[in-house]
Amino acid sequence: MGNVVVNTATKLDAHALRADFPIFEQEFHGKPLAFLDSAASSQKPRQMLEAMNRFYETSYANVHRGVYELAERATEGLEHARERTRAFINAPSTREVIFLRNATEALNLVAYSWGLNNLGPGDAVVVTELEHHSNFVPWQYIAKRQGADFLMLSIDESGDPDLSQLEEIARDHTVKVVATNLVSNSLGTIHDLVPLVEWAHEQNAIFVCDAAQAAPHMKLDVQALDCDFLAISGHKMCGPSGIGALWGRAELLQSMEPFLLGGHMISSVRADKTMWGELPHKFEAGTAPMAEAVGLGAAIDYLEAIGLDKIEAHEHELAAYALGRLGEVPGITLYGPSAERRAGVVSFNLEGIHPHDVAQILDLQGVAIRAGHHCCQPLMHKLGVAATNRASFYLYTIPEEIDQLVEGLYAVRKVFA
Amino acid sequence: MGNVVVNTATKLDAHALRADFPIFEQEFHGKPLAFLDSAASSQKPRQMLEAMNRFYETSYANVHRGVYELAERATEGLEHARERTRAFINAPSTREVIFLRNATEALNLVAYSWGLNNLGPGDAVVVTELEHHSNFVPWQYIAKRQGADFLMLSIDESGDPDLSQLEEIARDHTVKVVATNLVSNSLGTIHDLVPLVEWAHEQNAIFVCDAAQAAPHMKLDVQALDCDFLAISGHKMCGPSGIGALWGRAELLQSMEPFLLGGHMISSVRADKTMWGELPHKFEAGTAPMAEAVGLGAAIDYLEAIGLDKIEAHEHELAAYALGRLGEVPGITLYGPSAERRAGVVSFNLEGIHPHDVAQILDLQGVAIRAGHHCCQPLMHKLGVAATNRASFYLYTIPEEIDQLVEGLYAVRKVFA
Amino acid sequence: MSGAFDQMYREVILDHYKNPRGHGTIEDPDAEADGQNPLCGDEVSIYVAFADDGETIAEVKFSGRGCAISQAATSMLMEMSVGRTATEVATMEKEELLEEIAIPLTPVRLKCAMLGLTTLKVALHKAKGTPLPEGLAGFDELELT
Amino acid sequence: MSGAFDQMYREVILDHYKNPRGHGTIEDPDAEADGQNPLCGDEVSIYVAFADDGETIAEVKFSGRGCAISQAATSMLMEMSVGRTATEVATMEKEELLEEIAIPLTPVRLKCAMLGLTTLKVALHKAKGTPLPEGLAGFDELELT
Ligand SMILES: Cc1ncc(COP(=O)(O)O)c(C=O)c1O
Ligand SMILES: Cc1ncc(COP(=O)(O)O)c(C=O)c1O
Repeated sequence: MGNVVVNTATKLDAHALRADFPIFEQEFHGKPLAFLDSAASSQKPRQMLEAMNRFYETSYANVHRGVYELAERATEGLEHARERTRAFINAPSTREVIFLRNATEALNLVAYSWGLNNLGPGDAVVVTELEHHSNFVPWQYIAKRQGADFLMLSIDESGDPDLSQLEEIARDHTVKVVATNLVSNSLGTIHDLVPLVEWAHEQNAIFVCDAAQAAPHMKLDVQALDCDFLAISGHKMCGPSGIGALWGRAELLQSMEPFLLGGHMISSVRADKTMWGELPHKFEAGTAPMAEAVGLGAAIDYLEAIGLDKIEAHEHELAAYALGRLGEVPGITLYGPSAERRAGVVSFNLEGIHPHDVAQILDLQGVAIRAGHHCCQPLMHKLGVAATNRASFYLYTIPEEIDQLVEGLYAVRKVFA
Repeated sequence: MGNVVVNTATKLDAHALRADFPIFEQEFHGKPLAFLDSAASSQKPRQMLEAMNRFYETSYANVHRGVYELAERATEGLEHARERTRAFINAPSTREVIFLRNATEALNLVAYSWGLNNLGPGDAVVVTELEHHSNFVPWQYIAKRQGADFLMLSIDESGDPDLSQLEEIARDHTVKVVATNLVSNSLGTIHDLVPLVEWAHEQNAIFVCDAAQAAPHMKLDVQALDCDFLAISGHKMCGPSGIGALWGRAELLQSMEPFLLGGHMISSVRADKTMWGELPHKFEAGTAPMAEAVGLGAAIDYLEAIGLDKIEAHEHELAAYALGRLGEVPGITLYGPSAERRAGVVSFNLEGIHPHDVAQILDLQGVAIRAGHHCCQPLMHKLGVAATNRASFYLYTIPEEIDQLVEGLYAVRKVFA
Repeated sequence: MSGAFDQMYREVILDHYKNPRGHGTIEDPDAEADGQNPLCGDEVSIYVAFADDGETIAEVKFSGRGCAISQAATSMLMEMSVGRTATEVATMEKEELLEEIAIPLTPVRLKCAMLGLTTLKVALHKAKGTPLPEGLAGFDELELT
Repeated sequence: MSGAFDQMYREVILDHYKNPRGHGTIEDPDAEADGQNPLCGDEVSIYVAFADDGETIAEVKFSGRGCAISQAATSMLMEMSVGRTATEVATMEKEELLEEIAIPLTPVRLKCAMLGLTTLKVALHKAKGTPLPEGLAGFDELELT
């Protein structure tokens, strides 16, 4: 099973963990489900679902303003989840943790709230060719609206952002924002962000880290990363849909205009004067995704009980195994870095067969993979394809699923032979 | 029990319906729970929770892009919920139904996306003194940002917006937006919007209807209302937290810039050119609140199986009963209109006793009401108070809870005697 | 199970995919449009030349890439459109094409199958100046440069 | 149950509520601030006059409305602050006031109890030009006119 040596005593047991996930109790097309699309969204453990149900059944009310006990319990549930999220990313304070719908909304919050008030002509926003649309289009849009330049760092042969472009960029522009992902959802690359973060801070630019794909798979530490903002999505890390979080440095958040406005985010409202509330409430207008936050907290408990280091090791192991097995399939092109540098994501193409057709025929064999541009059209453009196939893994993924994928690919080839 | 005569054969049986709500299975401070804060957020029926669990356990995957069966099922779940929501508000097309976190986000979407591109100096946005902060502060903020005027229609003695101000407003301004609620969350008033909608359209202004408090309690019909946008929140109508919807006329939505940007809302992305997707996707960036949408759909099924006419009649009956019983309490001031003109919301104050203290002492007797400004500070200002007590009812509310409230108020008076 | 593959990837689909009819471009076409499938990034361009009556479709070609379903459907559409009037094709019911394709399609794959027809309709409506029907309008959405 | 009321609304709380100490205003105060409890809309204004040393709190008054908990806590705070230095009071631990109040408080009611102290601290920090500690900064947030 590949050549990654891990102490078996500390390895996670994916076969055992699968029992926590009700989704695996059914068959698809008469076969067990090989779910290889966790990078799009993860499946949910019972423990997380139960935490949400318990909240709804015993502790539900609108939060923060109620004096009665149910409201106090609900508030405690939400704020406990905030503390769990803070600890998960090692943020200095819960005041800096803002609950939103997903990473996309978190990135938009920064683009709008910071960008609309700090970007202008002559300024530049720098992203990479590897960005997910959610860390690309908001910057493109707000930069354009403000008359600032939107620059894309192209990637080199090895798929990494080509840093040799930085010098010229710094010469010609006032760089105000550098925004990149920590783990690529298309290639699986785990980036070394240190040089870019240092460069950004030399330029007095803010560094925005899209950690949507990193959070499920590795220990995050906003202080060690030294970023200014960081975005995550709950649904990719065993949490429910409808919840994500933005972390930002308190000084920055404090000095920013709010984004969404309305109930809860104010300290007082009059027709002629309105005052914003304290952090984090200033950025949380309207009724919060309360049960979803509780679910995210429970998901974090679940992941931490297993251990993020073990999850990461498990994924490296699966990536190595998958790269090996897929490499045997005739006509395959594999994209991305070596197994040690990647999270559990493997993108590939079969010569002459469109990914939609590959995925369709795999589905008929109980294998679920993603086929498409993975919200990375600039990267697809660079690779010279419209789409790729992508198999992605998580803590519950077992090597048998990868075997099922490889077998399935032979069947695909037969159809198109 | 009041003098509202209803055919018993068609009345809803709140005592029986309570069994659908797990929250009522516990006691608080040794008493059964009198939950009189449904206007802030409603409790959840088992049927809705089960629908979400079923979705997570059998049909979960990221939506829209997946070719495999789980993704197809998840997409069907989301889109079925959209169709249920469309039918609930009688919208012409599902293309016009956008899923968001809550009514607040829906109102912000219109303020930003329409307002940032259509408001300028000389233009005016008109709201009423009765608005919830969520239909007040976004307009105040965007109007200010664009140099437009923000005007507040004050209310008259009877608590209705004073329409005699309209003529002068029309003379002095180009009115671009009129934004009001359909049901007031503070006074419970069910407004007759016809004159304001007609006036707005005479001015060529858009009419934005905040139906967050109306949706739980009465049949909505966007075509009969003749509004241009309408916002609702799932959590107030037996649905989960984390989901709301905006309805807008297709022509308007089509001509608007998008709001949140990122994954899913595009049709193609390049560094130099990005094209938006089709409706409703153009306004739904990032991974959707899928399970929450499914929950909202199930909540709509639940409400419609009971019948919104019956729910409304039940609330009028409770409001009449509550106004009668509360009126007996010495030192009480009741705010708002007569029972026939109000949804199940009763705001009041006890002379010399702050609402926080009232609510606190009620809590110790198992009675949950809200004390505060109800996100309506401009209205509180007009009433000359910082806060009121508010008891609010829903389909599961029984007269015994109102009795428990009234008894509780006598105990409050005793403490402060 | 291989029965399921056979149903969806039946011989005629694979044949059209491997030997698409009407693949190519037309210089100075009378009608033309580009379409994208936002789900997978596939793109198709369609070119139409009218006969002298300015209404009958004399020639129609497509270029671009796509999955077997979209390529085969577009290829079949090319054959179905030649000799018919612009109005007829611009209002063609999708069922007519689906009958020709004659395979079971899930909603996502339906988008693949419809890419060519939608794009052809947009081309014809634009050429004739007729308004785009609901659901097609998205294809010439706002741009940002 | 009436035991629970008695615990929270004990005699001394009700006495301070009904007869608040230090209720009023100071003309030309040396330090001054307004505070809001965003949860219920309560507002309090606090006024301080220093002794000749410019440091000792000679007089402190409050105006505004609020619930029994916030009014009683502020009233007690007035008594506790007179004669102490601005620095001492600006860095007073909230526990000191809580011991004086001596009733069980839920997190929401804690906000009520702390409104006066927070506002007084803001007044003192502003007068002394010392930076507001974390969590107080929100009180002079951005305004929009
Ligand atoms: C009339 C009204 N409008 C808007 C809102 C805001 O709803 P939400 O907090 O769900 O966004 C509410 C609920 O508090 C309301 O009652
Ligand atoms: C790298 C990356 N960034 C951002 C996102 C957006 O996440 P969401 O759709 O949850 O907002 C994703 C997920 O698709 C992602 O993989």
